[in-house]
Amino acid sequence: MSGLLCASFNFIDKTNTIAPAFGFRPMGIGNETDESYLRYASLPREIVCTENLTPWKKLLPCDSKAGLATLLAGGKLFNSMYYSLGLHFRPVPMRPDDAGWSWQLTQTLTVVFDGFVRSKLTGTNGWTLSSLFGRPLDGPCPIASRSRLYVDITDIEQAPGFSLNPAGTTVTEASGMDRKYSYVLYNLLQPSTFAQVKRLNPSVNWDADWDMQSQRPWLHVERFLTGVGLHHGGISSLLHNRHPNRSLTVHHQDTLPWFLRVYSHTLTVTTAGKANPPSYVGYRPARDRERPHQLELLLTLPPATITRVDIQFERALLTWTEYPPDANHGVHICAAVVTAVLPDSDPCTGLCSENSPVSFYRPLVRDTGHLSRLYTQTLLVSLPTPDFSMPYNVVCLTCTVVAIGFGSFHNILTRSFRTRDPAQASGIVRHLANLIRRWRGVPLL
Amino acid sequence: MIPCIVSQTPMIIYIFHFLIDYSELVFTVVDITTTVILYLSAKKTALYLWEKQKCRKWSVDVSEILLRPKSLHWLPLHVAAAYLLNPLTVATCVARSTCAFHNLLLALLMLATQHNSIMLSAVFLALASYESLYPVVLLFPVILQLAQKEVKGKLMLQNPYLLCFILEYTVVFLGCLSILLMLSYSLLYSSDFIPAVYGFILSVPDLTPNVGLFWYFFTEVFEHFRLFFICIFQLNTFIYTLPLIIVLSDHPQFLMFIQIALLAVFKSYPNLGDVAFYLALLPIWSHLSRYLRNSFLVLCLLLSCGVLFPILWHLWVFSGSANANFYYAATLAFSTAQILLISDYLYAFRRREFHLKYGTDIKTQDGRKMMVELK
Amino acid sequence: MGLLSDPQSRERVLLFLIRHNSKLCILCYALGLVWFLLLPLPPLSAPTYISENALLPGLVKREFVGGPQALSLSREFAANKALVGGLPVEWLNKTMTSLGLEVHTQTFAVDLPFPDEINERYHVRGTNVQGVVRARRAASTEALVLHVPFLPEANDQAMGLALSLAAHFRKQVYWAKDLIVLVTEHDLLGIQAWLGAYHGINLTSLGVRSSELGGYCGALQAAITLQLSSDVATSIDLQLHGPNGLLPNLDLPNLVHHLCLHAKVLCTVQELLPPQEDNAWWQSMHIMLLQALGQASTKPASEHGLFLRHRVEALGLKAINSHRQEKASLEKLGRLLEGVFRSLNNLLERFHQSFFFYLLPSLQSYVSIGNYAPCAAAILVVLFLCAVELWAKLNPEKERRTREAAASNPASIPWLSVIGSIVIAHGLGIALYLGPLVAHQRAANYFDLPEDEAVSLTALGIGVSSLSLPHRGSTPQGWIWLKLFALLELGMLLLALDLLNFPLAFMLAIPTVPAAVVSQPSHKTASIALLLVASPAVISLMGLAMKTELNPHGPTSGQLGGFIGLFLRWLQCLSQSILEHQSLGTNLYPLFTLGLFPCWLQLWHVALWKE
Amino acid sequence: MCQYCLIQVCTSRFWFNYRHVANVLSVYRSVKRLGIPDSHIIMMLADDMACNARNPRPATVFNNAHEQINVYGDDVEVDYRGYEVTVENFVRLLMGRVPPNTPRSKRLLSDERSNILIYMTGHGGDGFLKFQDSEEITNIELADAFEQMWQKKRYHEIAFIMDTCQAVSMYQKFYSPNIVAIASSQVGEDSLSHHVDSSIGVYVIDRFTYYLLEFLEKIHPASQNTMDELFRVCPKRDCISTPGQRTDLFSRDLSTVLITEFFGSVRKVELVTRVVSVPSLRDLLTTVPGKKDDINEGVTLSNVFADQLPVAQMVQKGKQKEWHPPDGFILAFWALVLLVFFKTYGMKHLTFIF
Repeated sequence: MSGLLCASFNFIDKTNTIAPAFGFRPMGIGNETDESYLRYASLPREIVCTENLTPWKKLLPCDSKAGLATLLAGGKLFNSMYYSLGLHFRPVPMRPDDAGWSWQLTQTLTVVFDGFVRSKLTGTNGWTLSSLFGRPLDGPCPIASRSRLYVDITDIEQAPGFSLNPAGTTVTEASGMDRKYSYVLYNLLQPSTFAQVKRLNPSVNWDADWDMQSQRPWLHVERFLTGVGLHHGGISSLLHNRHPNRSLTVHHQDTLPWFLRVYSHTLTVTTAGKANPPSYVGYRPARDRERPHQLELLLTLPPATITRVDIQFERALLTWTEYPPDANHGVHICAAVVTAVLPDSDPCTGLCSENSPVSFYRPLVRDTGHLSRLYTQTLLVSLPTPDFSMPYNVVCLTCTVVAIGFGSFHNILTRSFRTRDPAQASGIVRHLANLIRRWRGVPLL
Repeated sequence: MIPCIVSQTPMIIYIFHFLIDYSELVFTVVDITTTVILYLSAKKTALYLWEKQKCRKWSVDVSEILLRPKSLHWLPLHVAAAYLLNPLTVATCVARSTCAFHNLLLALLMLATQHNSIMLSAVFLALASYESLYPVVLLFPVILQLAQKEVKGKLMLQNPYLLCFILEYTVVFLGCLSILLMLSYSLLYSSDFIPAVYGFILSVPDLTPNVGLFWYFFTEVFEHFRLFFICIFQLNTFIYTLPLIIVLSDHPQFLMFIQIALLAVFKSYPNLGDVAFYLALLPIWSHLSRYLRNSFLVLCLLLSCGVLFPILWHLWVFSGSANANFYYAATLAFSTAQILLISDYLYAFRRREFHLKYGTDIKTQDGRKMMVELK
Repeated sequence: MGLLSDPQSRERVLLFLIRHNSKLCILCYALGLVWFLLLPLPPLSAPTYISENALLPGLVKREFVGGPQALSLSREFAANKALVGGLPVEWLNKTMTSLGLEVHTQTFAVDLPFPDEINERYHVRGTNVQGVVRARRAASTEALVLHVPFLPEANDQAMGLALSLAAHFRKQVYWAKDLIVLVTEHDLLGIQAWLGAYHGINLTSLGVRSSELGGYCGALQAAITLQLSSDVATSIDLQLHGPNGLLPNLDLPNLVHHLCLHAKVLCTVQELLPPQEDNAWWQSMHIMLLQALGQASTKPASEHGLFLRHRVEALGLKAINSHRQEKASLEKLGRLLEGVFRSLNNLLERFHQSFFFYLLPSLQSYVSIGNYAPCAAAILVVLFLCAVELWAKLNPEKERRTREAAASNPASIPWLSVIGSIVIAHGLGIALYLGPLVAHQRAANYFDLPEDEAVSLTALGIGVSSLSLPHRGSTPQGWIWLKLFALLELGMLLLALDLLNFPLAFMLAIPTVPAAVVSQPSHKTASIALLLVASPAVISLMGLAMKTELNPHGPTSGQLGGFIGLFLRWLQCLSQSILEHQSLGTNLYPLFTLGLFPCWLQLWHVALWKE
Repeated sequence: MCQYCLIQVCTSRFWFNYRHVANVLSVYRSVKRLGIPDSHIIMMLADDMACNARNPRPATVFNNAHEQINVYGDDVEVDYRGYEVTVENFVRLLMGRVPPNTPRSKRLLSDERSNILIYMTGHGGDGFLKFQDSEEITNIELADAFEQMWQKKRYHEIAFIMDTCQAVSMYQKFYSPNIVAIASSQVGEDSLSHHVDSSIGVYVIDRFTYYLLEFLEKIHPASQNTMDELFRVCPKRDCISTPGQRTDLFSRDLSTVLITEFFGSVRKVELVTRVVSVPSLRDLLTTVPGKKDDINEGVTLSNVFADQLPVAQMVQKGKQKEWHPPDGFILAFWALVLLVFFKTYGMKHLTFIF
């Protein structure tokens, strides 16, 4: 993998890997997969860049020569607010109602563009494919079996002066009781799509006075450090449940490196000032230089509240070879993962709900609602650092002190007391005196 | 070697399992008990010293350096006060360090030894060394102390009684120890705790700053020398035992004191509680003060270290304006001061012994005052 | 070890010390003073340089063009301020949102222990507004703060400039750290509340009730506090020290100074022009003394100070508009700030390369801790020498005494006799520390005074009354023990202070050390005189006087000149320092009452020792 | 086995060392232009400049202020990056003593027929080169590494190019045959950066590399320029430092050695007469279902998806009792305490203790 994707996966080792008991259940079919083989690790420092995108694209049917993949040029993608590459590998049924199964490789790429700045810079409200990706679409990937472009117009439809051209076939899909997604679909494989236009470049526009305040998703998570100084500290997570009248059950999974000495008795979960004990606490303490702390909580978030999860830690001092090259920058703590089954009425874009046509995850959750997995911010913890230029001095000084101890005890224990006439000066003085006396011919001392 | 967050022995953890809810109370009680026990044992020690002084034959004109009943009478009180009112003790109690228990065990050990009860002393010694390994070296002073009462005949290695007594005592001690270990095994049904506790003490994996010499040294030392230096340092902790036994064989009390003090300096995770403990024992030997050489220097050093520790720690960790070296320097000074103190007491003790034998002012033939020096 | 083990040489050294003790003391003391006076001169003060490579100051093209926008925004802000008659929160919310910032507000409430007459406040209610520019491609693990304190009658332009800068920064893609534009009310209290909420801790003894904060941006790396009340500025004054003499890392002021040179904006410190060739010594000394006094007062120089206490490197920029010719427009200042923030953005590790302890004779040169430590050391040595002498004087005593002690009752074990007075001294210290807070209420009602005066008068009362205690020692030599103890305590105190806040330590040491050394029952008058000079009250009074003398603007209007005015201001400062200790955690008052006062009282006892 | 290998190392992290990455990438680009495939290039970048958040032009790295060519390109492959760039990894790479699970792209697959070009840049000193600002490789270590390579027949000829301060000191200790070394600056000299790009706000390239590239731009796979021209690319007036070269270890006469022997690869095409039968894709596919079927016989997977949030289980698991010590222990414990007590003093002596 690390060779394939130019990523430093070889940094994943037992010091940052945990075995979640309930998080990250297998997405594929088959309940019986053994959890004891389940491992989870993440590299918070790793940057995703062109050298990762390139091999990712090479996995596509026709890598970046034709089809949707032609849109994915590094320059534009990495200039966005958020981007994530994904490779998911799982067993799925061959055909529905069929015992046969096969492996499915899903490649996902999520990009969030900054609409605000664009509209500020280009004074217009709206976007075109080329304004986002730098180029329009010309033709599908010939060997693709399904190549479609959806435009989610759920919220924006109501915008005054909303226009989308060229018009595509509109798909509306009711998922859940009160929420209705509507998309505009461009099927690239249909020749009709490219019949009138040479190159497909959908553009969305609306009037300036409409502000893009769409409803915010029900579940929102924030994570931050507390405390000042390099010894004590705390990690707090704020879990907002914005649903007006339905309480959510979420699974909060946290991985903390061993050099943060987390004290599990300091774990507190409070909702609006009142304690809200988690119904399940799975805590596996770390072992120095062997495995990280692992913390799993099952929380119930009352409707329209903010729940706060606090845990305190102390920082340990590492040996000077264990620090990263930029020790004074601090170490990154990987994100906590919050898993929840959200009601379908969750007003997030279709992408994150399994029921949306773009999703390849066929219903994974039996009851109504869809699974959503939130990753919090990574944290930057600054550690107490020794002086890296000191090893020799420290070794010398400490050994000196030990030597002083040893020497003085050696003196006292091995020698014994004698009396001496103070008149006769000691050692070297006497010798000098004798020399002079000999020279003067006076009797020696 | 599996150091975790807690590296206490299963027993103490199990006991805390009950006490954790009212720990403030527990720690205060423990400290007070320790004080009481120290008081009792100091009383006993005073008697012991007094009798010893009576039953020995002194040289002439040593009257001024002899012990006096009055001072001996007030001695236990001083000891108790020195322990209870010592800011270090208070700090330890506030910090709720398990070191308080450790001190309690040591005090009990001393008391038991004073009372010449083999069983109890063995039990407490076992408990102490079960808690933190190092007190094992106290085995010898305890044996010597007990032997003086138990064994008839001179305390020579040729003396068969002595030998078999040593054997007997060691067996009892090891028995207690093994029972303790087995208990903790039956507690967990696993022997993980042995590497977790004693491995943790011996091969210093946790480098969290303390007042000792180990932490910064093993933070900075080069990887390939680590093992070597760990061996050296641990050896250095135990190495003084033999010569001390040889020199102080007929003063087991003092031997024990010196041993405890040395452990407090050279153990791998020292803390202020240990220091407080042996500082509390100093008044017993206040009659040595006459021969202390640089007590004032040591006093100043200890005081300034006491001030510097919190400040440099604050500067390094909280305001971030000083780095680790400052605090490290303070720990160095602190260790040096302690070493000076202990070696001074040892020196003073031997000097006094010498004078007790040969008198205080030794004259030459022509009546000039001879001066005494180590040769 | 040779020295320590060989009895003869030790004797010799000791004898030498005792014989020449007085000379040595004077020598060291003089050495310390002279050294301090020499500090501004070249060999001791090195030219400043930027030691953090990552800052890369002045390489970037400055693109800020929002001058007019800044002006209009500040006008608008002023208008709304007048409209609301306070911090226009809604307006700020609206504007920031329209500029594309992520806005969060925090309401807080503080109750002061007693009404603060100077800023007329008692139960403080306020709101902080915080606008976040999220770094596009960073995971918001670090953040920079641009802090604009809200002042009822000033600082509008700063607000405008900050907002337009934020608008500009919002469009840029090169941010690696989030940028927080922070507007706080009630100067230090507001920022205290915000920082406390952000870090989830409270460093003061006062309970601050504040609402849940949103929009966390990870570790704060640096903060700039902006004060600007005019459309143009002639110079920028750097305000360095925070509470308790904390200083930002030297790289930060250097950076700003460097960029000012780059942008041809005059940059000053302590509001004094950089020293010219002629009598450079006095001018740099002047600057240095002002800084020292500022640090010694343990009062933060501006609102940025509290960041420093939360381990965030911070600097206060105060734009000054005087009668000089070359003026800098808002746009120019904006570009300057843009440069500063881009440099801070380049920073990868936290500030750790350069010095945290230093004195600035001017912005071009600095005195590092290594160079000023000797004065502190020299003066501490005086105390040590004196103590050694006493010890030596005591030693022959001690043996005789132990013999007696054995004979007579234990109470006359020498050092037991003085414990009484030691305990009394410290007890009085504590009383002086707690008294004003406990008793001011009653005193105010009884004498019907304004409460803060009541506070300071109570303190004064307790202090003075404590002088009239019985100074009766049972033993003739007791005073030596007492003095020894006092000397050691004073030494430890000064040692500690030297590390925490050198200027304060030095200013305390200069008067107290000679007093401490001299004070003896044998020559009473001299010691009493010196002790009076060295009494905490007089020291602080002198400090205040010095400050007003050196103040570049001269005594500000509305203050009475002369001694009466000074005294009244001193009373004010007394109550202020108690208040600040309570609300901001500055430690001048506890230091004086719990540390210095007991020492001084013991010395006082020594001086008036009677058989 | 590659005939032409290329190792490029940039050893300095932090944003303000942008220029070092630019150096490496521009050399990388020009040699790729001369036909060395990515699989033969091993690139070590100590820090990510292109996607560094401080970079105003994301996913691009430019080597001059006019920003014509993005040397980062769209298909760059970085083999060692970030914290992976350590002295140990570098030396292991040279000697081929990599851990067995190392992917091919991170190995130096060379033999005694391959010419290796090594280009290093970073912050150097007299006799060492800093890696990551935290550790150094000394010239002696480097020389020994080359010697081992020679002994293990891992190269035919090496061209070693170094652009650091005091770079000459790095090759002075070499003693293995067939090495030609070029360095940007003499001992005691700094090798300076060329110019600033004020819109990015950093120095974008070092002088020596800048002129080296100017020279390489003129080269094309068939051009006949020889190595000795390489020594003249950067006279003292251009790069303020004086470049040094070392040829005594090199057996051939440099004026006869083509640049392209190191900087390019001319592939020799070999014609075969016999017909090679490649199994068609369809055959491969048809084999798959068979395999799939016996999988199905082997494991029978219930055709349902796992419950993603097994709340019930978790709650039930959360309810389990807390740990309790075995009763045997408690009994033994108290029994022992009592025993010890009565063994030493029976009831009658209770007073004796106090």
